[in-house]
Amino acid sequence: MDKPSTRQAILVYTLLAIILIVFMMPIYLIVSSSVKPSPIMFQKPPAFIFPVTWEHYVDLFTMRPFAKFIMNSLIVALGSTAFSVFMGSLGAYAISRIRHKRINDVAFWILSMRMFPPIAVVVPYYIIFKTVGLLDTPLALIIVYSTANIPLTVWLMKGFFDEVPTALEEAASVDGYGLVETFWRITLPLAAPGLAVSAVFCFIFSWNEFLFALMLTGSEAQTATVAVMSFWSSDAVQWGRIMAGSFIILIPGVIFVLTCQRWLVRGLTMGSVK
Amino acid sequence: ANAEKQFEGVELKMLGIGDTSVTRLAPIVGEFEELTGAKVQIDMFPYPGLIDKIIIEASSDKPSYQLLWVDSPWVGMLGEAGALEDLTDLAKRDAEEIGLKDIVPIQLQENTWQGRLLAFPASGMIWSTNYRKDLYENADEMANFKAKYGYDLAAPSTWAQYRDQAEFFTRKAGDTLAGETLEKDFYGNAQAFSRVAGAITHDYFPIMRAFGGDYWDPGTGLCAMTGEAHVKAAEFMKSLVPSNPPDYLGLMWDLRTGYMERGETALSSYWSVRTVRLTNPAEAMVAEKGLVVGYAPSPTADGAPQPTYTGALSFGINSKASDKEKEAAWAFIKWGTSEAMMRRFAEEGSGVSQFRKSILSDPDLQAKYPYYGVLLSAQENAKRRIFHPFYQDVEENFGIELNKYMAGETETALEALTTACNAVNSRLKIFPEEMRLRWIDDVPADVLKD
Amino acid sequence: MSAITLRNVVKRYGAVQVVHGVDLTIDEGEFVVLLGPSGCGKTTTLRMVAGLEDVSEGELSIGGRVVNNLAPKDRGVAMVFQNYALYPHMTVRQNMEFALRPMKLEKSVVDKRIADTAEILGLSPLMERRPAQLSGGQRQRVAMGRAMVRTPKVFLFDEPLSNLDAKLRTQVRWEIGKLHQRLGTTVLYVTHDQVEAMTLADKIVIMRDGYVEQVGTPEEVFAHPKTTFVATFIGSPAMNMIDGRIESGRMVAEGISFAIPARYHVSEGQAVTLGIRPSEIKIAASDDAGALDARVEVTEYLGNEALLDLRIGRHEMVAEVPAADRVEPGRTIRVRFNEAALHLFDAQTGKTLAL
Amino acid sequence: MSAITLRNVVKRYGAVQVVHGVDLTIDEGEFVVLLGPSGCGKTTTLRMVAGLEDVSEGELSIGGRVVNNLAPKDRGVAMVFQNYALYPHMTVRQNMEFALRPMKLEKSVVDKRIADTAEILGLSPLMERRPAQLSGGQRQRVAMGRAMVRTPKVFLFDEPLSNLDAKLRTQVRWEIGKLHQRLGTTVLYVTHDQVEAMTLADKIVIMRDGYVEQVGTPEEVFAHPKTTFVATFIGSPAMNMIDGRIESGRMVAEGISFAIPARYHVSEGQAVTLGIRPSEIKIAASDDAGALDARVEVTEYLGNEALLDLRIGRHEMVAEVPAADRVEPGRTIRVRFNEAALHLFDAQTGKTLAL
Amino acid sequence: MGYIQRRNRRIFLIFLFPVIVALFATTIYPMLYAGWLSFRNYDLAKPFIPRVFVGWANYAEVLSSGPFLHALITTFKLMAITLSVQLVLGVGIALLVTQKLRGMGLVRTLLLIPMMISPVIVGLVWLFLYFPELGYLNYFLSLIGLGPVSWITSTDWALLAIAIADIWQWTPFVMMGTAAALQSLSPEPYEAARIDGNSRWDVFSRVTLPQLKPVLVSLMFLRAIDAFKIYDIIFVLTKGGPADSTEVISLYIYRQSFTFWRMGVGAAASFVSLIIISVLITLFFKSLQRGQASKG
Ligand SMILES: Nc1ncnc2c1ncn2[C@@H]1O[C@H](COP(=O)(O)OP(=O)(O)OP(=O)(O)O)[C@@H](O)[C@H]1O
Ligand SMILES: Nc1ncnc2c1ncn2[C@@H]1O[C@H](COP(=O)(O)OP(=O)(O)OP(=O)(O)O)[C@@H](O)[C@H]1O
Ligand SMILES: [Mg+2]
Ligand SMILES: [Mg+2]
Repeated sequence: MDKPSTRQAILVYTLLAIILIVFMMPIYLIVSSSVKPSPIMFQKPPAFIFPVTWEHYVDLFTMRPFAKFIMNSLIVALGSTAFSVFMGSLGAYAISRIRHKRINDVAFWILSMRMFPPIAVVVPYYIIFKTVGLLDTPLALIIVYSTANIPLTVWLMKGFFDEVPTALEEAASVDGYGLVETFWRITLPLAAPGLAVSAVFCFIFSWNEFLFALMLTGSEAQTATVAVMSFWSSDAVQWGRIMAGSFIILIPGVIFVLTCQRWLVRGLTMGSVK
Repeated sequence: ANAEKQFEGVELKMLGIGDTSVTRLAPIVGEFEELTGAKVQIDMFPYPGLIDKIIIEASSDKPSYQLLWVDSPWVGMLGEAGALEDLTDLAKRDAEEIGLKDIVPIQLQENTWQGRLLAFPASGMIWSTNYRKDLYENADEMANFKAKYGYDLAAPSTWAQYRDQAEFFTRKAGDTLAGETLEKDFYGNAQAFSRVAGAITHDYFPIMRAFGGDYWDPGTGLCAMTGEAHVKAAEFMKSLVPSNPPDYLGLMWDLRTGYMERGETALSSYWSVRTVRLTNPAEAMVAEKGLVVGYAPSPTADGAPQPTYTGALSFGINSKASDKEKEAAWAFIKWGTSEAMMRRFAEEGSGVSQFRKSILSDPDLQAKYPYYGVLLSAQENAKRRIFHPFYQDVEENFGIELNKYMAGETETALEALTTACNAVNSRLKIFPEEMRLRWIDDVPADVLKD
Repeated sequence: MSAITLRNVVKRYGAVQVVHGVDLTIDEGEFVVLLGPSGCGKTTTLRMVAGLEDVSEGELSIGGRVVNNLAPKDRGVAMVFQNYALYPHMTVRQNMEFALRPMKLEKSVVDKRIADTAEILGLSPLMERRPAQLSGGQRQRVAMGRAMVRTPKVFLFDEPLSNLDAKLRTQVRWEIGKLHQRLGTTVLYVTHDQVEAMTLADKIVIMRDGYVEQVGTPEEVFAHPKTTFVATFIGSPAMNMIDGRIESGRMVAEGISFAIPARYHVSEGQAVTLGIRPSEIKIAASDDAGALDARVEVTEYLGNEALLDLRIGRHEMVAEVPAADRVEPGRTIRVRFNEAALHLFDAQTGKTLAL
Repeated sequence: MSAITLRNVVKRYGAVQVVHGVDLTIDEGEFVVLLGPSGCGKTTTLRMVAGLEDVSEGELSIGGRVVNNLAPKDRGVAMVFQNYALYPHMTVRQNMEFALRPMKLEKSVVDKRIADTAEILGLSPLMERRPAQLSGGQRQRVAMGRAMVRTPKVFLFDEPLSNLDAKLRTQVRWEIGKLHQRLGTTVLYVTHDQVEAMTLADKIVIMRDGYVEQVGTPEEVFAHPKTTFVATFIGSPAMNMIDGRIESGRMVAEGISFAIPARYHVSEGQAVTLGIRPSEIKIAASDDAGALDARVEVTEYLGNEALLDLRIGRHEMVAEVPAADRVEPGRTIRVRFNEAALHLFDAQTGKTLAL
Repeated sequence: MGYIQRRNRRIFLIFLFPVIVALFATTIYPMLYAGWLSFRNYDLAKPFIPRVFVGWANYAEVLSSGPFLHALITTFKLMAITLSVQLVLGVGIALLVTQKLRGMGLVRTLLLIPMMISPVIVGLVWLFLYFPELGYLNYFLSLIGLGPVSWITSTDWALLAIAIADIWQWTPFVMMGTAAALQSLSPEPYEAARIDGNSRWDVFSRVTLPQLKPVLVSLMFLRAIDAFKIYDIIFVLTKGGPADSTEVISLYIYRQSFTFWRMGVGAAASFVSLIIISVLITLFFKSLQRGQASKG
């Protein structure tokens, strides 16, 4: 794939400009609506220059303990990410290394945990968490999200582990290292891009999830997504506040994209080529 | 002061919504704690999914929430499930304090199940008609209307008039309206035809009731909405389609009220919880533009006064809460719905939808909120809404079937109504008739008896 | 105590047997090279010694102790892998340190050992680089360094040079040789490159299809190959082979006949294979009576030498001659085989007929 | 019409100049090898000929036509890439077919061409395999086949053998040679392996750091290197080099002195470098008066030959001797340099002093 | 037992076993509960209804019910649209952003943002755009003389509107994976094709695409699993309407379980859909892989 000629470059840039406009328009909408006064929210033609108001953000934080909800989201997302990436890596490593005819069945079973419609298990989870007193705690969400995140991590990480040459592990074992130490000091560090990719996906999923967060939390562990949605009431949708909240919720994702783009891109193919 | 803090140490949590009935209260619960020592925490959730949470909460033995926000039609379901504490005795005991007599009676009836008061109104609703008074008083329009329909243009008192006027005011961009050329289409009316959360049924049921229909067969307790009146009502509703905005199939409550709030429709009937917005320039452009909105009771079939259609957004107490918590919760409800509090909300600004006679009839407030008069008078003769344990089945099935009918996917109204009724009946039939009959019996509220 | 003994060692993968009862003794301090074509089982054998593969049958001992079920880390061996297996996320120093950690030595001892090894291998200026920042030869040396710091009793090498280019290969080969001389450790070295085998080995083990074909010093396997396989495998260009038959005490192949050197035992009429190395085919004077006519088909100039593709009667052979003596393709010359350097094998079994 | 001419061709990447004004003429049908160490600009030069890189300066013509601005597909060249560049998801046949598609030939013609090429390269039984199912040598042949089916005027090869093991390399080298003889196509061939260069080339172009160092036949560059670079680059083991000075008409280096062959032009007191190939250092009789004392430091047995690391006075040198004549390390022998084969270079410029 | 065999066993015990236990522990109760529910007449909202064992009745109802089949078909329709468009668009954009031009890194980064947004918020944003009358989308369309389109309020458009939102969110995922794969392709075959003179289309369809196939299959695999469960976007945008035009499996299950409170029917539908998706996905991808293997 060689360097395009000027004419091709112009074509590429034009197409990309169109694509960017289309793909970024909703994002722009979130940002602009979050600082637009309510009465002109839907004004047409849309005002590109308007008196910027911070009232939606102020409302967001004064009408709800939004800061606390963000913290909850963070705790839940980080907790589930850490647990899932840890567990998922272990499982993926085993599936990558064990040579056994049933290992694919195990892998499929793990993956199928992600295929079950979440709606069907909301009530059982509610009951069990209520029974053990975990309802409305971040731990409940961490557990539930992990059941979806672990399979994803296993799927992604397996590809990465497949790429780590076994010779390195063998070298370590000849040098005097046991199984766990070899995994911890050699294999895992080398699959670091995979960890990053898995972590990003787990985080994003946990951070964004709505259904379980709605059902399994109250004021204590409510997450930011639910809080934002709560501006959708029986008689009105508070667009300004929703957009302000959406923008805040968007930030970690964007930070991740900006910082991990390279790893994400690399990780995804490595993981999925297999 | 110490003696007053009788609920010191009690913690109450309310499973609530992010709605005016709650949001005005949430920031000032500290005042209640000041008074009583009870800590109150209101969790606000989106309306979609809230009932799911309440049911799940109600189905578990150890409550997480002592206070439940209740949309009045849920009362039957929650009541039959035993989820809500009977407030009758408490209300009777504190009748004086809460000004029981001051509350529009239908609002109390609205919150009863089998005569028991299960929730206390925090926002009282009525279905009423809003119209562009400035258009109705425009000389040209009046003359044209008279010429075309043979009677004077005024807020519709019958559905037939409603349709005439809707049809009359439906204009295309470029047409003239009240002497001005329209830049965009103008709609005669804006009705919600969306199936989401049964919105279409909220528009259909008042019409159906006005046409003389009823939900249930009084003999069997089964769904009876396949009669002539029901079909006519559905057909009538469909006849409004041409004067509705083109997106009628997806018009949810807020979208529909939006047309009125922006002054883009001549007529729109809806719940009074949003009527208040028409008086607030910050929320509704119609007020900002200086257009005048008129308020009228919902039309009837024959123009004679007829029972209208009510609703309430209320607070209930989880029946599984401890006695102490229940007492505290009751104290909170009293505090949060007291006349003083409601007046405070009304004076503060847009306020919640009021349900106290003293407030609705207050001349100062009536001046501020011109629709108070209609709200008050309409409720005097009102009849409560559907309150059945299978309320959600009705709303959902009819929502979908009517929506399909309006979309043209179902040929006839009868077919749509029959499908919906059958779906409801298939679930009801397994119950003994005696039980079904009890469910449809609107026993007068105990608290209203002396 | 670092002699290695394999007694009837067998390796099976499922139903497939890839190493068939290998018997081998490696003395302490010996440099043994496992040589053989691709897929013959060299790596498998080495990995069994390292403990990276289980021994299916037979007995493997190191320093007199049976190690069949011992974990690799407990065998006291160090291994240099084909593609180095350096830890890419660690610097050179960390790679070496990592190999020493399990020994739980004092920091000062660790540092000294690493410094010494780095010095020997000329790695001192590279200690803070990562493998990706090193050239192939440098990586090779790091891999050796990582094995050396542990001062193991046994060194195992699996084709350590196969990824290097020719020049580097020569250089690193020298270093390995010198290192062995200096440390005197037992070495088991796998390769399929015979130059490496010849220059490094005290003893060469030639394997073929999971069997040991011949064990001997480089001179032995070069000068006295026990089988046609060894004969053609060792030496480049490969030994010329001619099928023939013993007739009246001479070896006769279509159009050619030779006297049989005394060291061979043949019987009349036996089908034999005759082998002659290209360098033992000499250009003869045109009037040499005992010489043969050979037509030069292709000439390859190599600088010092040249290779001539010859057609002698119906046989195609290669001769290696000094570059100065090379002739144009198409010409016919006379050549003479150095009869003292002839090899004779049984045509059926491929075994040497030497006594 | 497939001669290639480079006239003062320059290649710059941004500010960095990697090819500095190369002048080169390749006659029709000639086999020219670009030889040089890694990074010297061989690939860059080749790619400019192919049209895969723009020429920064100078003129490039093929068959008399300036092609500087011609697209690769219009140059009538075919290229065999270092790692073959086969389409991994296509069978051998599809790989060839794909190369022919742009010609829009009739199906029958395509089939015939492919069958013929496959026949020549011995690929016929492999036509339905994919690259992953082929050995290195087979892949190599497919890559050539893909180039050949197009019957190009010019063949370009970029280190086509560098991924092969020694044995295969020899074999494929032969095939390339034969192929060239058969087709008579112009070939430009890049390598850093001198054996390939020596055996294949009609003409060798030795490059260094983006400059052409010498152009000549294999014999010329081996026997008459124009610079010390060429002298040490060609030949293995490398030529021994000694720094010295001209004193009284002789070349003197610490402890050694030689007469200067007549073909060199020197001036008194000039600093010179003397070169002698390892094979030109011969073991002399112990009573040979003109010989030098040499201590054998290391001996490497190679089968036919052996390499001796010698210390002669303060000089370290390598000698290549017949294996039979090898001596144990540690012994001191006497050696004699073949004075006729001495090379003399100016110590400053590194240029030969030959007239 | 040899050391390596022991080691294998230890890998299982130390690495796989805890994961299996953890997943089992966290899912077994909900799964069993859902399984138990699926054989029961269980109305969560109406405890007075006897919660009796009904055998396979719930499954029978699900499998014979028009709405379920309708939802299944709608789900597949939606999957077909979204997956195919995401594939085409994702690959197309990937081809653009992997050109060797300035600023491509930034473009790639920007294009990834939609993927990071919560699906409910994606729903909200698109609701904002699709709004009848209010929405900006129709306004923009009117600028170029199109529309208005009743995006989420007409049975003709609603499913497409859902699809567009989903495509907007997940095309970046396909784009990202494809771009990475493109960059890892070795450049030589392309140079060979340039010398041979193959046309761009030839090179793309016969060289690039086949090599991308494994990656694309894998990306589509992940997408298919999630697309089958699509819920949030529809929950926000249309709740299954208008009429039943966007009623997918998840919404059917939701309605059964949380509107009609027929938890048993909802659970049965969940298991039916789990079986359908896992069978279909395995069959589809196995056949793809087999296709590849048989050629290989
Ligand atoms: N895990 C395995 N399962 C089945 N057969 C195997 C396995 N590993 C190796 N083999 C087979 O065992 C034989 C010997 O393999 P080994 O790796 O020891 O060869 P080698 O002599 O090292 O070859 P090379 O020079 O190519 O490295 C080969 O035929 C190989 O195919
Ligand atoms: N795109 C580029 N940008 C900058 N420098 C480059 C580029 N490509 C090659 N070079 C430099 O140009 C010089 C010549 O490179 P070239 O690939 O022609 O070497 P080569 O002789 O083929 O070497 P090798 O034997 O390693 O293949 C090298 O120093 C290399 O670093
Ligand atoms: Mg091997
Ligand atoms: Mg190169």
